[in-house]
Amino acid sequence: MLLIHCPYCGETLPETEFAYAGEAHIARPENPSEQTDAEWVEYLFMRSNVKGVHFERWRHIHGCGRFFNAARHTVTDKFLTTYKAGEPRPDIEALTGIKAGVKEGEK
Amino acid sequence: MSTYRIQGRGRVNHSEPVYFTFDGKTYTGLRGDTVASALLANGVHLMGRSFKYHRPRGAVSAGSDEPNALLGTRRGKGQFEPNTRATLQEVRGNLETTSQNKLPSLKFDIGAINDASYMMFSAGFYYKTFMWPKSFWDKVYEPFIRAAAGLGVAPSEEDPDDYAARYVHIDLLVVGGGVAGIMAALTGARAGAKVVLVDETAEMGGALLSEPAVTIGGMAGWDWLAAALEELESLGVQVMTRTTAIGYYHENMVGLVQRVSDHLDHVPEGAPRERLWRVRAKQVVLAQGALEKPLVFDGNDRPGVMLASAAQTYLNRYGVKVGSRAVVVTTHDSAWYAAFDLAEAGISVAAIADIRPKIDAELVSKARALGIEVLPSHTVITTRGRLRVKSVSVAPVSNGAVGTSRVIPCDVVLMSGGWTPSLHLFSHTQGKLKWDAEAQVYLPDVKTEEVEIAGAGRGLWGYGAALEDGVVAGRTAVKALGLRATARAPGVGVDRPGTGIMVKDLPTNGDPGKARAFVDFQNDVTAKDIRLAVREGMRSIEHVKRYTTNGMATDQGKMSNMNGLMIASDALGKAPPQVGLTTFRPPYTPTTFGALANYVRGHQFEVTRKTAIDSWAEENGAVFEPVSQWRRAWYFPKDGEDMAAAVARECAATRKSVGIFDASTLGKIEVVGPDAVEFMNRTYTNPWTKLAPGRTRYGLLLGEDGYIRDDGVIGRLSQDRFHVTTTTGGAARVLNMMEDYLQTEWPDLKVWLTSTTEQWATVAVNGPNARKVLEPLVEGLDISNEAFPHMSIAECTVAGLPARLFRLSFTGELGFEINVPASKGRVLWEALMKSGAEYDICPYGTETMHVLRAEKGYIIVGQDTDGTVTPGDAGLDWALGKKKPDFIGMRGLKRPDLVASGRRQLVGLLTSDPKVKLEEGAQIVLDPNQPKPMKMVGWVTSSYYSATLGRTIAMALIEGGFDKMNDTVYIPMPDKTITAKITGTVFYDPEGEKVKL
Amino acid sequence: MTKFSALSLVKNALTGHKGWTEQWPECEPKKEYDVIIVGAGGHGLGAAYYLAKEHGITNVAVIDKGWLGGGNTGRNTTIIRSNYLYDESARLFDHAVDMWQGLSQELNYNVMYSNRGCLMLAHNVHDVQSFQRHIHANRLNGVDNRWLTPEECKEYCPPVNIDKNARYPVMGGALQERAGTARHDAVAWGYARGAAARGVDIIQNCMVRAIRRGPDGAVMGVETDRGFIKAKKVAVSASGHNTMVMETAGVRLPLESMPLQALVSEPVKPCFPCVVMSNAVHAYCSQSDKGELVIGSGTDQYVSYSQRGGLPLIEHTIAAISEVFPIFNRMRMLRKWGGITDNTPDRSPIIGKTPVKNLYVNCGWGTGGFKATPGSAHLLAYTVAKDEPHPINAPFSLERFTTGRLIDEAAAAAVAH
Amino acid sequence: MTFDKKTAGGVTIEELPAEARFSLRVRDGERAAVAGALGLELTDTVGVMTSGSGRKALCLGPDEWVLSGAPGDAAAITAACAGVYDAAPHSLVEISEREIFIRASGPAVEALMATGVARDLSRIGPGQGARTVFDGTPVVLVREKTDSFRLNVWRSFAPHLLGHLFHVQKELASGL
Repeated sequence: MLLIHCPYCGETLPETEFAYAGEAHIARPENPSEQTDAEWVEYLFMRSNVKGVHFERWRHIHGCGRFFNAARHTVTDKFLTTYKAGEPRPDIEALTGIKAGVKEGEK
Repeated sequence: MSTYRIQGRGRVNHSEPVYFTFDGKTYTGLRGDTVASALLANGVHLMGRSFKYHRPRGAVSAGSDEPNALLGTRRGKGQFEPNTRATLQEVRGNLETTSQNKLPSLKFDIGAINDASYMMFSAGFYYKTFMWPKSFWDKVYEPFIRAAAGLGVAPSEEDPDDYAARYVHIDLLVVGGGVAGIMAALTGARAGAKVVLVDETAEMGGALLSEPAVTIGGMAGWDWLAAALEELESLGVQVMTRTTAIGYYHENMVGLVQRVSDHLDHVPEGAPRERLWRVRAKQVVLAQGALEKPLVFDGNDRPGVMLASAAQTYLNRYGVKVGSRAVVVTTHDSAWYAAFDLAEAGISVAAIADIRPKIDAELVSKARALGIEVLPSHTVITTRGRLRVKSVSVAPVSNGAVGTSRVIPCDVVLMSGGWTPSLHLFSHTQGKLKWDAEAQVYLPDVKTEEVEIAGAGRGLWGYGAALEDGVVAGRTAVKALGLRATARAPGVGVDRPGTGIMVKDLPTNGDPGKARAFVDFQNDVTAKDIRLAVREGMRSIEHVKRYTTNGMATDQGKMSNMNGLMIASDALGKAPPQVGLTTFRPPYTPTTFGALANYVRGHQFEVTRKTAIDSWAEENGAVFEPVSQWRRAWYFPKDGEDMAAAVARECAATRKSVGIFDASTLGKIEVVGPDAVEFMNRTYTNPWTKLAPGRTRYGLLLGEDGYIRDDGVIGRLSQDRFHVTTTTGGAARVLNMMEDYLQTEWPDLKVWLTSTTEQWATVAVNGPNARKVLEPLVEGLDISNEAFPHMSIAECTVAGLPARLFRLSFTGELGFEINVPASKGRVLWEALMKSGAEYDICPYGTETMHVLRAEKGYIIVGQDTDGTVTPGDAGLDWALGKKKPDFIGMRGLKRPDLVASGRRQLVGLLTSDPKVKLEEGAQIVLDPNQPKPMKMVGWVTSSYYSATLGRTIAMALIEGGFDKMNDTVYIPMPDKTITAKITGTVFYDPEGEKVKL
Repeated sequence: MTKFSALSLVKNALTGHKGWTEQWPECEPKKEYDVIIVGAGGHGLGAAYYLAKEHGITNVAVIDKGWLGGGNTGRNTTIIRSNYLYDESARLFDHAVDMWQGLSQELNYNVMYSNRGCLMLAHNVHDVQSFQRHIHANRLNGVDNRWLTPEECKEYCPPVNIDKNARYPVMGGALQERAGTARHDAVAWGYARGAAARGVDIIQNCMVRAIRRGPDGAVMGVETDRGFIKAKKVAVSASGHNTMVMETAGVRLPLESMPLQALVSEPVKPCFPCVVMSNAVHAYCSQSDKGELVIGSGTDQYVSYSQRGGLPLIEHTIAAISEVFPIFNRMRMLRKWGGITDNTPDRSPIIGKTPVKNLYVNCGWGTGGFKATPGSAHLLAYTVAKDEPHPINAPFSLERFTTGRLIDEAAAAAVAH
Repeated sequence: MTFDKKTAGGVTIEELPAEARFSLRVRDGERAAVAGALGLELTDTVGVMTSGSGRKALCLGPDEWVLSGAPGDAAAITAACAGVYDAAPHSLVEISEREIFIRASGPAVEALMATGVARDLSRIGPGQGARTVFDGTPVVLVREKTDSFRLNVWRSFAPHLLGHLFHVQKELASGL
């Protein structure tokens, strides 16, 4: 069971209180009607599915109820950081020395 | 009676005999015995049969790594379990044990015919045969293989025992109650840390329990142990015996299973059998010691051949002599010490055969002093004996050449192939191991969790080293906790660490192709099988394992993995790390399902949600159906009515006069704030701006892909407040989706969402007399058609209760839905029943609700839609706010396939024969005479007998259905083809006059 | 290649099994291949086998970063069935089930395909409606699947609890008798042996780092940790790594990779005659020929390549097994493992061409890839050889996500009113 | 009462009387005005409870409080908030009926709670609380005293939760 730090509650809590909510920083287009089919499929379905540092959303569904963002390494499952919704993507390399989105086999 | 028990010796209670049965015969053990030690004390070595060859087997070990001595155990009705390790299960009253995998008896097993034809059953033999003729696999070969496989028999009765679970949060968890673990726990506890210490056996002490001669801190080892345990207790350490650390999970969470009551003669009322502990420790010390390896030689599996350390444990911990005349075969000093202990206890030790040419002179002289023949540079050729070893053949080895063998009579053979650090839990963390080429062992390397390894687990041998290392590990953990450690390791006397070498299968002067040199005892994998697998191209240990099944037995490779690896490396001519190491996966030892399920059983398996009116329904004979987490009244049969009769009566009563229905399970969400209407506009397809307070509207919710997700009637209570209803199953999902958009996409909107599903009990009253029933109970509101028209909402008082009153209809009749505080749901219901008595008010369930709505063509999301249906498909285009700039799903609806022609559209179906009811889910074709696979154009989503119409009705999704009105379609059934005509979906009151009464 | 037969087994037994030879040789990569398949699982090895056997393309390499069959091929619960709802899915999986029937003989390798039947339990009215819909559609598609009453379910699989007062009462079940299980590793080994015998190079422990494209955008070959290998065509079939590999060719995929846990009990004598699936309770169980209960668990909820898995999911899975089969409560869990499943938005696979010329992909099988192995391999080989999809896999294109023509088995089954 | 008080195994499980309860949602900028109208402080520290004017407010989220008062106080609370709504928009929704209130107390209460709550309960001090899950059931729990917890659970989940609590009570009473 993962331990997840909720940036709103300020507590590190068991995974059972949280629900995963997909990749982060995929903003809904301002004017969906103006989107081409190709653009819309990008928004709807295409995902980076990173093997490495993954930016993703969680909801503290059985806690404060807030959606927030996290950077987590998908090979170790370790959280590098969590941050509030709407905040910019943190510089993971500066934070941890790990390059975000690093492909397997690279250093 | 017992000739193998040494009076007064060991840690068993010699004054407390315990009686148990084995294969129907009663045996006497002592309190503190395991079943294995008690049987050995009675001279019983033969305890089971092997998996493939049904070879007779006895206990090889004295611990959880035991592959052979697995028994069925039973306490009482429903309390049978297979494959219990005799080496771990303590004797108790009310214990029946039975041997396994034998037919008809343990001593005479006809399955052993496999053993005689063993050359056929080489590694991977089943991949190469049993293919002809093809039909034989299912009918002949597979049943044969299956019947031969398996060990014990599965339980056949429901388990009456309870199981428990706990979460626990601590500073330091120490796994392993040997001296290293105890010292680590002491170090932590003395520094003020909150510590838990666990060990899988019945007693703390680990190997020390098998070596009473050791002195620690100037005391006898066992006295030091008692003092240490006392100190741990006084420092508040939770010391847990009979507790196995089964798995090491993310973020220092360790799963423990405590065997709470299997050792007790009588179990107190309410006590669990086992308890799962989910420990979250800031620091973990793994002090799990090392496992002794067997040696691999022909006949190394006969009853009486066992690990040297096991014999030492049976002697010193349980006071049991494992035989009268022993031969020791070894590559490690530790077996010499075991031999000395046995010899000093009066067991004849005929010889020690050691593969090493050079042996420590002190060992040799001590052996000779004890009258033991010393055979350096000796290998084992074979053993003899059918149900018990009778002799062992040994031969000298010189420069790889094996000389002439000689036979030494004996009744036990003690073997030691050296020691493997126990790193299973460390491996669960995906910590990396490194190969120590000198010691020929894997040791812990890169850590991924807050963990320390102490003692033999990292290749340190001897009590002095283990105690020192326990302190080191404890100090590291204590420091990481921000505390100060003060503990120091005590001095040790009579320490016998010893050294040894690791070998592959032992050299032999016989034909190695015929050797029955077992690597995995339980799965009957021999050295020859592993070499064959390599010859056939299996170059990784993972392939070798899967091809031979080495290491896949219930000991999880504890006995076999390292020997298998050494032999495979030898066969490949590669160093072990190039061949790999099978990943250890949880659990450490097999774990009872009950402990994992713990409280989540029977009716506690999952919540059954009931409404405030459920009790009334139950008292009045309702039949219930499960709907998501809820149970809902399905129908209310009267005097022997079946479902069809009850539903027909409920429908007729409602259409004719008035019916009453518990709608409390519908999801309710209160949407409040200055931007509430804007939020509604963006989420639901419909336009909301012009909906006046006091009015309601049917709302439709899509996914971003344009498909229908949910629906419900939504009322505007005031400018800034909406009462949203959702489907029963959709309540949580819809709220989560709304929160997602609100928090993530539209954080600027000043609006908040609150679930009020359980704030309100909801009762629907429908039928031409609905108003007459309700009116007398309403205060503060005129509910006449003029003052309170269809699709209105208001707050008022009903039956003296504060209420939110909807005027709406899901039946096509005049209808009201009354929401009152949840705890008063039954009060309202009974008031309405009373008020409705003069109109023969009829309670109805979900089935009647379904029929009535289907007569009106109202859809049920999830029944008439399936996640691939657009509003257009469902005939709900009118619910789209076409002038709105956007709503969830608006863009998705414009994708090519969603606007293409030929989409399946929701229509009505009337069978040619009005008595024939279509099956829901039945498929529709245009040409019933085509061959299979048929071209299906749609399917029946809803189908009922309509008492109102005196015939059956159905709804269906049919390709281009809107343009096929009055066309005939066909529904091929297994026995006949049904014809039906496509119609509109509104079968009753198409003008919609009834709701406007 | 030594032909496997009862006779060859006896002959070898008499000579101490010294006559058996390598089932596939160890290969160093050549400079150039006609086709490179990335991923030596059952699907990839099988595709190589069919390329050689049915399309005469033998200059083929199957490259894997680890050992062959070391991915999901060896990490599943070996369930094989084809009782899918949509015509497209039913055809796809039934194509595979047809091929399973004779696969042992085809490969001269006993993959132990066992027609023991798959029983899907219905626990509420919605389940009943949904399964009836499957049964009717399957019948008209020529796929066997029939309805059993609760009592018939119990007769077919005695450990099932049909107590009407259970939290999840059994209201009936859908039985596909042609469904069953197979020995997963043997499938990879059998295809590897068959492909190698036809000249295919199987290159293990060689990581494909990137797909190289030429100036015209078409595929040129693959960059590996043993250097560049030229190829006329490249097919990617590397579950758990597809996103990364395809991204190097500039192709984005609608995938999320999640760990799926599975486990086995200790082995016991035969007590469980078929496969049982209970979607409502999340219990999936069969018994292996070795006697272990093979139990499917769920996927963790988050993207992960760790294969580690947590305890709560295992607790939930075991609780579900004890709910549907209460007599197993005193059995023990022996071993659990995890595989990485690639999940598409509609939970159906993608097999076909990509926007890049001569690059093909086979991915997105979620938890259902093993059952499709021979069919998927066969169709992928066809698609690569002909540079166009077979009619059976044509609907499973990457474009369907743009057009909206999804094949959504999950949506059709999951929604409860 | 929906269930009877029971003491065994070192814990007492009892139902608490009804109270007026509201879900209050308000943003930072408007919080002070609403707090003023209600006559208590509204902290923005999740898990902390404040009280004033006979009312209590437990902060459940950054803009969410559960507000409780005497049963007769509901109308006054509604009116107080309505009075400042235009100036300080917020959401006040009555949820008095949504939950059942259970108290578990006694020397063994931590063991009881540890059978269902995955959180480290030592981090919730007396007077603090949180929304969490108890053995799969969503609850709001408040630690009233060192050895006393209050569990607020949605009405339809209460029998399930109580089934668990009473079962564990028997387990605790067995002494094992």
